[in-house]
Amino acid sequence: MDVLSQGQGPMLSDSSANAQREAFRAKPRALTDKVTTVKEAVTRLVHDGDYLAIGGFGTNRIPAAVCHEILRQEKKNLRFAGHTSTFDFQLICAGNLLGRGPTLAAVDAAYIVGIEARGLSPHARRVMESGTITSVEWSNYSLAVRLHAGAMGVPFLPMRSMLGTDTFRHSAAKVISCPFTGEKLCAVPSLVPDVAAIHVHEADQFGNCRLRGTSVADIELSRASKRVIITCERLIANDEIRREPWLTAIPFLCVDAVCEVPGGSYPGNMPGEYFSDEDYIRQWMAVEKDIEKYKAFLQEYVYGVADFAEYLRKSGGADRMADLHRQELLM
Amino acid sequence: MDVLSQGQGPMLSDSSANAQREAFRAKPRALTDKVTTVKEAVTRLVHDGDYLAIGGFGTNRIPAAVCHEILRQEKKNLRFAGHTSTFDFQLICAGNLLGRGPTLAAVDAAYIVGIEARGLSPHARRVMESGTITSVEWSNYSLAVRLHAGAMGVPFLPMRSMLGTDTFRHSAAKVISCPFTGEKLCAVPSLVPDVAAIHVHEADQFGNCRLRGTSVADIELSRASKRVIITCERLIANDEIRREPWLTAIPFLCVDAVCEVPGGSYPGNMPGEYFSDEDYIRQWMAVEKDIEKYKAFLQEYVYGVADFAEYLRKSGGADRMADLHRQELLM
Amino acid sequence: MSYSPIELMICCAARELENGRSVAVGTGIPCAAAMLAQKTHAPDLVIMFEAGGLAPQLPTMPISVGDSRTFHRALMASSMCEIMQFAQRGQVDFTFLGGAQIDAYGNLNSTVAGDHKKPTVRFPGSGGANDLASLCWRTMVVTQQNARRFVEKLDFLTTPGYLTGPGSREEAGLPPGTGPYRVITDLGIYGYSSTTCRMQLQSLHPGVTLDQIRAATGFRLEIAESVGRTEIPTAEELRILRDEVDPRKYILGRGQ
Amino acid sequence: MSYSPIELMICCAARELENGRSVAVGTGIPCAAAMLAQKTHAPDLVIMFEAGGLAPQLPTMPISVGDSRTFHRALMASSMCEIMQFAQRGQVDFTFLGGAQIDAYGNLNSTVAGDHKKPTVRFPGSGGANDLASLCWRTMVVTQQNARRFVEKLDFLTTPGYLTGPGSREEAGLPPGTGPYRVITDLGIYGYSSTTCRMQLQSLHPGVTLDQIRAATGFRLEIAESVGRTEIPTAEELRILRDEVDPRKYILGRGQ
Repeated sequence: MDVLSQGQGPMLSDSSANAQREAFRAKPRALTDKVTTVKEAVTRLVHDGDYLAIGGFGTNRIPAAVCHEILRQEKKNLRFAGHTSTFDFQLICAGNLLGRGPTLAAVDAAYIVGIEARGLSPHARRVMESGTITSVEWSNYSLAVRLHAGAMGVPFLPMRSMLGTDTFRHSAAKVISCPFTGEKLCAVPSLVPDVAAIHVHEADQFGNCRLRGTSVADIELSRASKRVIITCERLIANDEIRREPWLTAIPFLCVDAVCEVPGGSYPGNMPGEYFSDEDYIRQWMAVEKDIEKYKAFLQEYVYGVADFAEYLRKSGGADRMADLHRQELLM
Repeated sequence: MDVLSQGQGPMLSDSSANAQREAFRAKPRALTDKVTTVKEAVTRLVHDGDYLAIGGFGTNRIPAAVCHEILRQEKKNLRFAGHTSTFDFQLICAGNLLGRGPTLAAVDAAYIVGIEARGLSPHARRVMESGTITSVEWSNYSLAVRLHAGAMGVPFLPMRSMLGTDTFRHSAAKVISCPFTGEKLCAVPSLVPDVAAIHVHEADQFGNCRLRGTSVADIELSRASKRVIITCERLIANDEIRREPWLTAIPFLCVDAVCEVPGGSYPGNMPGEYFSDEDYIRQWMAVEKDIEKYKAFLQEYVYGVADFAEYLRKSGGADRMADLHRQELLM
Repeated sequence: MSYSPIELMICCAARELENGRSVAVGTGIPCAAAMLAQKTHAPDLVIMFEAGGLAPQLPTMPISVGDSRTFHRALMASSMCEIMQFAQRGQVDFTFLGGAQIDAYGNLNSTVAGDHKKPTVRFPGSGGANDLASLCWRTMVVTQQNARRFVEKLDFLTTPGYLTGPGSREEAGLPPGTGPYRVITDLGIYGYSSTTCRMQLQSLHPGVTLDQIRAATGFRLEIAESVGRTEIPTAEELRILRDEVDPRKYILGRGQ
Repeated sequence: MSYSPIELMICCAARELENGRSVAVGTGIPCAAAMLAQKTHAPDLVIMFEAGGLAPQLPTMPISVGDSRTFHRALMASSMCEIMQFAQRGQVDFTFLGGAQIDAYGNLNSTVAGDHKKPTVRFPGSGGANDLASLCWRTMVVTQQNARRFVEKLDFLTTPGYLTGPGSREEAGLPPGTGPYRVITDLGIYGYSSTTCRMQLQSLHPGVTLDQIRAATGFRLEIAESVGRTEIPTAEELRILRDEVDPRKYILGRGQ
């Protein structure tokens, strides 16, 4: 097909639809109990060099426990989908330049380093300004469309942004013209992550999931990824899923592991459950400024704890969560 | 863009994304009360020569009242999206070869004429075998993908079926190769209907809609269409929509008219409300066999009644609906 | 224990479905076969309907591919795009199709008899058949067999089988590794030759002769090295079929 | 009644928003402006957030574009694709953006300072900015103005304004009729020349001189025929802003 122009950024993943079909052909179909620990799920499903994608929206409905476990297990040289990625990217970056990992090797960057209005993460800046990370530029929607292509099982999709900018020139997108109307379009390749982690409100033991609030790009992400780790606020009975099947947001066929992690989005917001812990996020950004202080902080709260539950206890525990619950409910 | 081969069927609608943008720019944004009668909605929103699409799945969650009103108002020369179209297509065909209309001029045909396992509609056959209708062939998924392109606001999307068949040769699709992987793909043009009618369970006065059960292609259809008529089993308060906004399937921005039509899918099935009236559907197919009998039948039940409520009363009324409700609940 | 031709076809179809696989079905015989398979050797068979129903607990035979039964106590009531995307991604193993005509390569016609512009019979068209036969890994056809249906040349190629033979699906751009797998009729069970991609007789139903088969086939039929005899339905299969799958004889009644 | 520069910028931004239109906003000043507009002249303004929130009744200022406030009592809590598709179809009238650098054509840099491979500062990147500036009808920028921010040449063109001038958006393939509309700073209000597509001063804030403006602009600035004086915030605007929109001074506090 006629390509009018193309970005000079490298492709960080394979967009072959036929190769994707072979990978998805092997995904199990049966209703098997997928409940496990985050530790076991990350050991089994996240490998050095994998392409990783994280669900939610940076400080909202994020699978923080999986990010912590990836650091604890010192996974190496991951490629990362930097889609609406704020605190989650900050966590992944903690595995670089601090004597471990490197956890991060390359990033498809739509939104990284920034923590929205809160400012830039000092350590994420350090990592991205070190010249050690391959960065390919995209926009939030173009990465969502790339995941949508993966969800559809097609190798590319057309869209209408990115055109005419350095964002395009530093991406791996191409300009094509519509075979029907001649309109110029930005063609983006499918994104099929090796592994995705998504935090939801409720899941049954087979991986059928429900969520409340915005889904961001998690519907597309859950379909597009070769392996999917679900963390949930609470497990529910399969019967509850069957009672109103139109509420299922992610079906069991997409899911490889289900981990019950109450408070699993902390310090991020979980709709209807708890608001984001803004004081804590500020403190984290402050401690990042000094590398030695940050190392010690990570040692105490991430590397030095057994699991996310212990981390939550050390970070304010039940009282803190109760307060964030009141904040969430505007009380 | 390089086209490897293309179907010989005509395009029944315009796929220009820029033209679509101009049409959608003019769609109202404000929260205005859109509650009206089916008669007024069809008078205002369905015009001779329009491209029409009907939601639901043939005998399930169909906006039957809108189809009846289109016949009563003797709309002419409509182009039609024959997507999973069974009893709804049968209704539209009643406007052809019977001394009125012709209602139908051309059809993008994925599934028409058949009433699934029940057999073929005698009159729909008559119409489609008369040589008076332009028929362009598609598959159910390719029409859904065309609506999805319209919903996305792009002029085409790639997919992997239709290839190598007469269905493709009698379509308006084109074969392209992926600009990233070289894989051959079927490119289908966006479908942007002039007007769509969709039946849902609940809608508020502004057109925010909820539905239960499968959505078929109605999410895509509601976004892709220039004008949308909603019929609903019952109106609900806007406050109820705001209580759980993640349940909204179709938002007010897509909707031009809201009509409360209890039993509005009859004789089709409405999930959780009433099952399909199989005896009635069989009778309809039987009476179609004889043109004169069919004319008289339509005169009595469609042209001769004021609205859908009168039609329901004449067709068994409350007792029939109560029985179908019990069937739906497997009682 | 006596059985009808339709009961035999349903049992043969059910036996082809493997446990822990997914199948996209329509109403009628395919759905009955999937239900029977679930209640016998394939309890973990995942049933999908193109209208959006995923893994329902079917309380009765659905009448429409989109009716309430197709998502009764399902794990998801989704959309056509959702189900077709599962197929396009490679997560649907089997599908069942029918048609007015089938040729030696398993291509199907469900669009017209005669000329497309002014057909002698207008059939429904592809529906989801072209998509499912293009995207699912293995396509099975269940149909009555006679020379008007098993033809040398289709009036219209609605749905792809092996098209014109070896390599032609891949040449057309269809996903590699997909294609026709079985044809189950009232006379026998067929596969496809790995070398020619033509339909190949694998098993004769009880009492059926090769001459009967040839008389009911409008194209040159290949015959497998060793043609077997179809196992008749077991008493258990018939009991489940009659008492649990289709007690109202919605499907089983048709043969009579 | 005294007011802060931020309060003035919010009021100016709010006044640009028309009733019965839709606007895609982020957190901070744009969100405050949209809330103020709703509570004054534009009750029917439809607010959208790229994470999926559609038409919420904002109880407080959201902190994140994806937090619970962005779909509090909303009409739909959808997805990024849903919101961006509204924009791509042409149903989003306004959007508000910021950036580390802006040039005369309204192009924005929010990706890097210095070289992309080894930047002196790595900023977040496009986020949804490139998409919204490409797809919404009118793009507005609200930012502090100084010569380091208003530059002749961007280090990186993250988000499209008028690119290189008249016709270049269309030439690139961006939807016709879209593009930069207003820039609102702490010094003045700017539009764009219909002939050159370059930024054009339209209104000076109270007490600001043309020399101050020029000193704070790194590119040749066009000046409208008749440059106006910005209306100061009314007591009513300030009351609503302080008491209803941002009582916690989450935004209003920043200036101090």
